[in-house]
Amino acid sequence: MDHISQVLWQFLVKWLTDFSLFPPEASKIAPQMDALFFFMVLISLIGMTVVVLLIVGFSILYGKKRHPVAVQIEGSTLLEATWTIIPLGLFLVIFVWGSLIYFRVYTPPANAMNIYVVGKQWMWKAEHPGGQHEINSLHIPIGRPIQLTLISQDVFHSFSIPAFRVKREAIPGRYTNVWFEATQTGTYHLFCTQYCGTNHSAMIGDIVVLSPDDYRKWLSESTSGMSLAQNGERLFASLSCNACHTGRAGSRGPNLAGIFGSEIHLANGSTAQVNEAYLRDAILNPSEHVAQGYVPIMPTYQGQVSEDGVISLVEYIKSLNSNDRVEQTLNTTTLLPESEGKATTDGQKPGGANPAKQAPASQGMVKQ
Amino acid sequence: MSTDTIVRLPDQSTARLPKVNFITKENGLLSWLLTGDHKRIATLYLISITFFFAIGGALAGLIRLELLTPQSDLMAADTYNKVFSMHGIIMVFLFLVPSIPATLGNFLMPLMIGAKDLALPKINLLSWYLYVIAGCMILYSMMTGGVDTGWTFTVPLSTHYVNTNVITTGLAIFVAGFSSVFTGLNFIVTIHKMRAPGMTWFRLPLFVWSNYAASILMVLGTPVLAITLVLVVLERAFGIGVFDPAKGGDPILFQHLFWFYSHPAVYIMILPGMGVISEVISTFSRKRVFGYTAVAFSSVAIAVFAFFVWEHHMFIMGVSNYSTLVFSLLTMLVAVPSAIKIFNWSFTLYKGSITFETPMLYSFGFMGLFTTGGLTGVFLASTGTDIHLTETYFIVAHFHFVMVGGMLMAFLSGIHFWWPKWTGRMYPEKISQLAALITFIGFNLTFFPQFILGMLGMPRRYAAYPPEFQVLNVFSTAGATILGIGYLLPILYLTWSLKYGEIAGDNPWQATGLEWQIQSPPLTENFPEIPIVDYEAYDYEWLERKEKEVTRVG
Amino acid sequence: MEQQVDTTSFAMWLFLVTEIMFFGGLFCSYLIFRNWYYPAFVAASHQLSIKEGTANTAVLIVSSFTMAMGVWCAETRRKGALVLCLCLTFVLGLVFLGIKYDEYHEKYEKHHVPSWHYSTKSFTDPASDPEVHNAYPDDKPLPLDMARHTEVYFGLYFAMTGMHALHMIIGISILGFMIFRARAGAYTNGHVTFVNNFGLYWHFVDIVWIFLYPLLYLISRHA
Amino acid sequence: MSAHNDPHAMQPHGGTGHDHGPNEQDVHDSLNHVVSPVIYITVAAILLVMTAVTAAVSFVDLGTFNAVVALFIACFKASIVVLFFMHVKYSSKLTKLTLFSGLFLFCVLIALTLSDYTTRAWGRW
Repeated sequence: MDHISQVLWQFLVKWLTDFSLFPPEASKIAPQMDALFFFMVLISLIGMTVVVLLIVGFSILYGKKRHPVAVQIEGSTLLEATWTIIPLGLFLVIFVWGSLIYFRVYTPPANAMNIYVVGKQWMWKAEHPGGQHEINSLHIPIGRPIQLTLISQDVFHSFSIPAFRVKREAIPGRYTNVWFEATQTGTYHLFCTQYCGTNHSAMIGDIVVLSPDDYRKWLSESTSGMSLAQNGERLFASLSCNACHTGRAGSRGPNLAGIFGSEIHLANGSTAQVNEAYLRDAILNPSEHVAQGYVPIMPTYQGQVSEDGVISLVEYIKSLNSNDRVEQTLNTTTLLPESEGKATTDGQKPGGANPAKQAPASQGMVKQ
Repeated sequence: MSTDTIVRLPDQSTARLPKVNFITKENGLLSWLLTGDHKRIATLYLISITFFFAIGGALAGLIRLELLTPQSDLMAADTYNKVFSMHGIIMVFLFLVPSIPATLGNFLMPLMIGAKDLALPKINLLSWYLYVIAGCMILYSMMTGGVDTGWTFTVPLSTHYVNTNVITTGLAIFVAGFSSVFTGLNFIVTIHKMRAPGMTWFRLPLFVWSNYAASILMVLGTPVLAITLVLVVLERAFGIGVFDPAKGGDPILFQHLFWFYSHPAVYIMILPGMGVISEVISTFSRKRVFGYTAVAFSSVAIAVFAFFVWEHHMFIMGVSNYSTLVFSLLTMLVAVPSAIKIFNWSFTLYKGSITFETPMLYSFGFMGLFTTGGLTGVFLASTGTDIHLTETYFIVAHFHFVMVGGMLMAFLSGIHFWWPKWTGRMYPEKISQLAALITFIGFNLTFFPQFILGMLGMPRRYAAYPPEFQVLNVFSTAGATILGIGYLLPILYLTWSLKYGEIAGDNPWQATGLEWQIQSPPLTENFPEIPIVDYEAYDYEWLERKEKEVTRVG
Repeated sequence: MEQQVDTTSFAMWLFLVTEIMFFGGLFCSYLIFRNWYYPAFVAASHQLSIKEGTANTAVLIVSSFTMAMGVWCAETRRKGALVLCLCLTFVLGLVFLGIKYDEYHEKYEKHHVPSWHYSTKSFTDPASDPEVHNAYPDDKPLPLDMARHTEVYFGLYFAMTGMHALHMIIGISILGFMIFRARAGAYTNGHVTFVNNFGLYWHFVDIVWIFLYPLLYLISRHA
Repeated sequence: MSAHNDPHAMQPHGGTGHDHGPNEQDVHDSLNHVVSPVIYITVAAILLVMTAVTAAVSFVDLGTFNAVVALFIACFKASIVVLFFMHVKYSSKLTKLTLFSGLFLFCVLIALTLSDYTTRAWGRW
């Protein structure tokens, strides 16, 4: 008996100390989503109450003892119409409300800071523009819109942050996006919610929301020495991309300066918005994305560049905001990659080590 | 007999089971295995489905036991994955889809419409054999290493990243799909072609209507699942590249094709259950179903709309934002016919003369749980909240409320309701009422905490979870234990009643359906002569007149 | 008064509706990839022999005709003619499969079977494939990324024609069984249901091919 | 889906009389309309001609209309096979409705799947 009561006692203590009924609301979207959630809870409670009242009430009123002979009733068009139209109306309200939130969650604002997340069996790898990498955790500043660009290297994964009420699948072969703006510092759960194989339940991590100062500190402490764009620049040169994309008139490949965020005309007559997904696709399947006036001579880099490499290339192309920048790449290709001093970008963003300086450049591009 | 029951049994001292009935007509195993009689095939189905339900239920027990603690200590993660995959596959394809249509539907369809058998008895038997073959293949794959893809077979996980028995299981489901197609096809033909004279469409019992609607879904939806699984098997075995992103294929296409069937499939599961509820509620409140035509057409409306909503399983998978608008809206629309049904059943009680036998208790359970399940479905149909709630325990709780709370309650309700017709003997009333109560309590304790877990963000299919979720999981496991008892009881006392149950007589419930106007258990040919139907469905006054005539003549 | 549709023929129609949906999934996939990878689909379809494809279409149409005649013979109780029609259908079915085998074999030899040492050489370097290159001299070499997508085309080609061929094989097996029964006079005594229903199945398989032929073989043949 | 639209089946005595047990009825189940071989020959001839036409047209450059024409001819061929070889022209409304429901759902599958693919903002479409 003693033994059992001890177990029970432990359980009770645990229950009281480590028990939650509602997740924290730690992002801007969370209260909005919870408002709809509680609206639906309210509707459900009312609906349930009505149904239960009807069943219980009729059961008491018309039990066989009290009401021995049933009265046959065919139906009532008015009642039928009532319980068709009222639920329909409520559902339509919920539909509109829900869709507004959905579009908000999946339409990142232009000034969002972009972080890449690569999912693979069974870990999450986050790549910050400044070159910081982290596994199964994500450090973000409070009060700034963060856009995640997700991709998977193998199977479907799903990046879920319950405290932020956001979730997006990372699927192989294509970028997906989600954004959020944290409103409370702290550490929150990160889950993979799409079943992805044996260690699915180990594909979890922490979302660490930091104050701006702490975030700056974290950025400088965890730098890998090279920003994504710098990494991409090396790759750009080593893959000889700059042999064609010279940025000069008459070159074999289109000029990449300022291309990000613009709308370009393709050889097949369509137009395309240049975003991360487009750039990724154009690197891996170039023949489907030939710019107008160019011939499809670009080889595919599928199988030659890893997803991390593609991300670096995309970040590099994003950072190209002027022709000077392209020319510089050409001149420095033979140099060692650690030529950080050449970065001409403006250091809008306060503090941080050199690599982090690339990030503001890319944001400037997004605004265009 | 007290006044609070409608049960009217023959005098037990003199009553005997009819000497000649479909069970005693022929003897020997072969006479069962080669039978064309829909009632015998239904019995075969009932036995095999109960068998697979027991296996699926045992696996569910293992899942709940594993989740008692946050660590994956009872099983390793890969074992856990195999267990929940098998639980899903067995429960969905071998229990929920065939459960009511293949057992109660098979048994009752010809009886209710006044026919001697289904239109295609041999196809009916073939469909059972296909079911058994599929079941054996699944058991085989389970015993030779199992499969760990989940019942959804998500590509590219199932095609490239697991090394378990995906092909065997996929083909097994393909075969089970054919079994389901043949059952549905048989029902549609039977309902169109075999109705007794005078049995017009609007005199059909609502059970027939809802099975008709479910059959349409089976016939039109299942082949898409079949081709999807064929493509998965081809992808896995030969690498044809259609679903392989590395070759330019599209894994999202798999999701489209898979859910094109698998969403309507949930209506295949629930519609026949709704039919049972209509019959039971009407009988135990001695009243015609309120708004018969509305209930009948809402079944058909569900069947039609069921095909327009599948993308709501993919809202967070990177599908076009604009198409989610279409699918979310259509999903809202499909919720309306279900709401209509619930209110119509509630109002059937109005001014009725209600008694509370076991089938009625299960039906009340169905209405409560299905309403909860249905309303939480709206949380998931609304795209905004779907983002947070999908792929968590919220969705697990939602579909268990609909499938287990709804369908399984309806199945048990139906089994109890037609048990006297099927076997000629009554089940023990008191203990079965207790079992209904236990099931209801156990069910709520098991699955209600999972809504909260889902809102907290606990992902589904996790062998291990963060410790703050433990309390609710302990509740859930405790509930599952009670639920297990709730399911074990009927199996025991129904088996007991086969020998010791009271003799039921032709019509213990004083019900109006054609099936109640013949002996129980019925003759092999059902009706000694083809009945001529001259009364509306659920016409209790007709029944009284008829009984008066009988007593007068007698 | 309208003739009552016979029960089993209604069941057969329902079964054919399931078949529509079965192939529907394949056609849906085809449509999506054709729009994504149109150049790959054009180049890959040039690899198919239009002669063999057209011949097969003709063979199937004639076999459908002989099957229809078979149903007529059964209805008008002409036993000898029925057996003849069934045998002709049987043979034409085998001819179709024979031609199909030849096509498959060619794909195998050219390494155009997905995953089985799949080679994109014919597309990246058309001159290496003189036979097709001479027929379509204007075909430009595909860039490697697009050439790789031809594997999806051939994946679909094998899935679609393979499923169709499977239906043919099942049909031919049933035909063989029917020829035996017909010789014993089983269908010329008024019991035409089986022949009639089999006819529906056979025509359905023919219709599937009627769509497969333009979709797979006739993508932009003009060079 | 088809039930309430089918006036024939709704007749009070629809599906009555002799149709209990398909075996009894086989003896007189031959179709009402025995289509004459002349029609079969005509249809087969049209089918063969259309096959030649569709093959020939594919060698003419019509731009996107190549696909349209090819599919139109295929639909035409399929229609006459269905109408004459499969006797749908002479069949009951129930058969027509069954066929129609299958085709309708096929269109739903295509149309709603494409509603995703055509509106994805990924550039390919």
